[in-house]
Amino acid sequence: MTLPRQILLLYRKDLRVEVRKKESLIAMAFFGVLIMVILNLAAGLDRRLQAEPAAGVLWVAILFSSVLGLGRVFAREKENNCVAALLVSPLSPGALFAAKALVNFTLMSFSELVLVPVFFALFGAGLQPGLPVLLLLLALVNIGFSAAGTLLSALAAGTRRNEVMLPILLYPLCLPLVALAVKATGAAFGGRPMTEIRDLIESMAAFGLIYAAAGYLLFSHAVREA
Amino acid sequence: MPMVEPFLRVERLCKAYGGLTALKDVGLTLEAGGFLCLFGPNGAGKSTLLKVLATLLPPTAGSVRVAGFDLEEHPEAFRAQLGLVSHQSFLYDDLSARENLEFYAALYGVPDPSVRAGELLERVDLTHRAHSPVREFSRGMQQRLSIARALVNDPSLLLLDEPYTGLDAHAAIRLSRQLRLLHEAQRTIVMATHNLERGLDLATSVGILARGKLVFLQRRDQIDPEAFEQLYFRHLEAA
Amino acid sequence: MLKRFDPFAVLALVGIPGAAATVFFYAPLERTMGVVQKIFYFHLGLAAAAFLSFFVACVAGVLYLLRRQRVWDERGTAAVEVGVLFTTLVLLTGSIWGRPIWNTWWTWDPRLTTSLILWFIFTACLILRSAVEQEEKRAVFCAVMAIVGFVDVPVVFLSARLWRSIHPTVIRSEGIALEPAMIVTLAVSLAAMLILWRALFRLRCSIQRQENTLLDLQQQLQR
Amino acid sequence: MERATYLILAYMILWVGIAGYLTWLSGRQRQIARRLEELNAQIKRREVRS
Repeated sequence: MTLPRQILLLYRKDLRVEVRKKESLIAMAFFGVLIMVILNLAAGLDRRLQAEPAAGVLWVAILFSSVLGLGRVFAREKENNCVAALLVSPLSPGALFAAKALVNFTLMSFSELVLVPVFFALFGAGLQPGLPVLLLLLALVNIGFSAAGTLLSALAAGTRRNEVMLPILLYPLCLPLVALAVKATGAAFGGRPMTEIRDLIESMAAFGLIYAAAGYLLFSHAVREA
Repeated sequence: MPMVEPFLRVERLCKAYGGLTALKDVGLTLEAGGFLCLFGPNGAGKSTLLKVLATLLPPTAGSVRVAGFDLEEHPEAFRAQLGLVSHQSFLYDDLSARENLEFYAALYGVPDPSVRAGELLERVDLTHRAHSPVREFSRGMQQRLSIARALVNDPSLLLLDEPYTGLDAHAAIRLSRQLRLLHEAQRTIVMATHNLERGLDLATSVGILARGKLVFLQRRDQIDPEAFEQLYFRHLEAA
Repeated sequence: MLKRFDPFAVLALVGIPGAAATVFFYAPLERTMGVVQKIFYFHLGLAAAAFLSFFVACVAGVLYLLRRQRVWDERGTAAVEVGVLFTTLVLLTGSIWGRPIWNTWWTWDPRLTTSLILWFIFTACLILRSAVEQEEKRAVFCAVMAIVGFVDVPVVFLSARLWRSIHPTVIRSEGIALEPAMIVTLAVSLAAMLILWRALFRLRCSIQRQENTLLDLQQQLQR
Repeated sequence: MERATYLILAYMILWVGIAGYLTWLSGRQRQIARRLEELNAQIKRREVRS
């Protein structure tokens, strides 16, 4: 079977489980909204946030909530040790990585469908939505975060404390991505044109590319031991 | 005896974890259609041997060939021959029995996954529960489905790692019947188990592993089942 | 403790006091920063050794995954651990240097940011190490983490730069003009720190190796 | 604070850090020696028995 078909098969299987259970998506969206409400209270009830701190709030909510979904997506393969059956099959581990990363990407995108509108409702006063730029930035962060997250969730799933380990491993790696995203989104909310943040966008794309490549190459080592 | 390549040939197989040797110089052969039963206490290396045979663990030294394909030279062709059953079901709890089988059949590139899934469900007598999620199945039903799953690619070599674990008496009898049918259909089978009685009942060859070494290997028809228990413990103590 | 003395340990015992003497008695006093500038020599040496350490950890990780030899795991562990120690010291000394000079304990200078993020990544690697029991699995996981951690470095540095270029600040760490005597001192302390790193690294490797052998013996006896 | 204080503080942290690490390592080394002795005793006991 060709690589794209393998990826598609795994992707459809995971989405089917997700559509049936909806556990990850509901948890992600709920927790994300909760974080934003908490931050809204913490910022002071009638204070209006500047563009950049507001962008920070958005990314904190998205990244802290999506780590819940990332952990589940790989842990599901471990439940009845299905990952062993996948490794015995003709499937290439690279396809497994790509499929899981795509699932994570999809989950993040869907939870953002809830989180972004809620964000604008809570913090939107005085911000330019800058929708095309915002969509591009969301896509780039989703790519980078799901690529790095997929690789590390395989590591975390092999440890005794899966839920604790994943954020500990993942957030330090993603710090530069977060910093860039906050900067770029802040600029977009401030109504500045896309040309001004081209450098930032390029670096974010580089991050995604680097971790997609590293994940594709290293994933087989990680799953074999997990 | 003419010198034909036996179906399964394991030569001087070693597996070390760090400084701990889990398998030491294991060598065995099994003709096509044979049923090898491996006995041994926990930690003797049964599971490790099956994992190496299943390509889940790379051997430290030695070679394994199935139907002429070497495990390290042609892993793809080697894997295509394999079916694996363990006490873990390898099934997705949230998918139905049919969906599980269709997924694995498609993974192996079976031309018509849904037809294949239907056949297999029929064979393990689960057609009536085809659309229930696996989560709702009893342990025995899961094990039957798990065998059906291992058969999606029509493997010539079936590896069974402690398949009796967690089954009640009724389910265990059913499993034995199922395995006998598979054996009669000329599949080569390697099974690791604690259950001396059931193992002897099915096997054509019997091996005993102790401390990573294959200390005993004989054809079943040369063994007196009455005396086997004694023989088993004698070999363990000697090791 | 050590039967055979590691030549690097002996060199370090001579080299470190020597470098300290050079820093305090040979190097001239910097005009604007004064005596505090003397932190800089060892600070830079530590930073270079820490960075080298993470590089070694990454290379050891790659070699472990390719060859699966225990020795590469031992080296990887030692490199990560010594690297984290050195980065901790870099961050602390840097912060103490920054306080009187820049009037702040912390600033998001690209180099500081990079060190801080590397510290986080490799400390996470140490935590990962403590969370896995089986030796082979632990080795593979740490190798993967060390590789992805080091691969992050260019992006970290780039992002730290871009972060700053939008928010320009007056502080510049590269504006120090060095007199020849200062360069000599710098070279001496850099060499001393690298020797110290090598000695610590070898010591840590040998302890790891002994622990592994000991575990093997124990397991063989229990069988 | 006097500038020299910062200098002294920095160097103290530096040497205390490295000394602390060395102490910790020597602790591990001692533990290895202790476990090695235990193993030796264990082996001797086995030899006596057999």
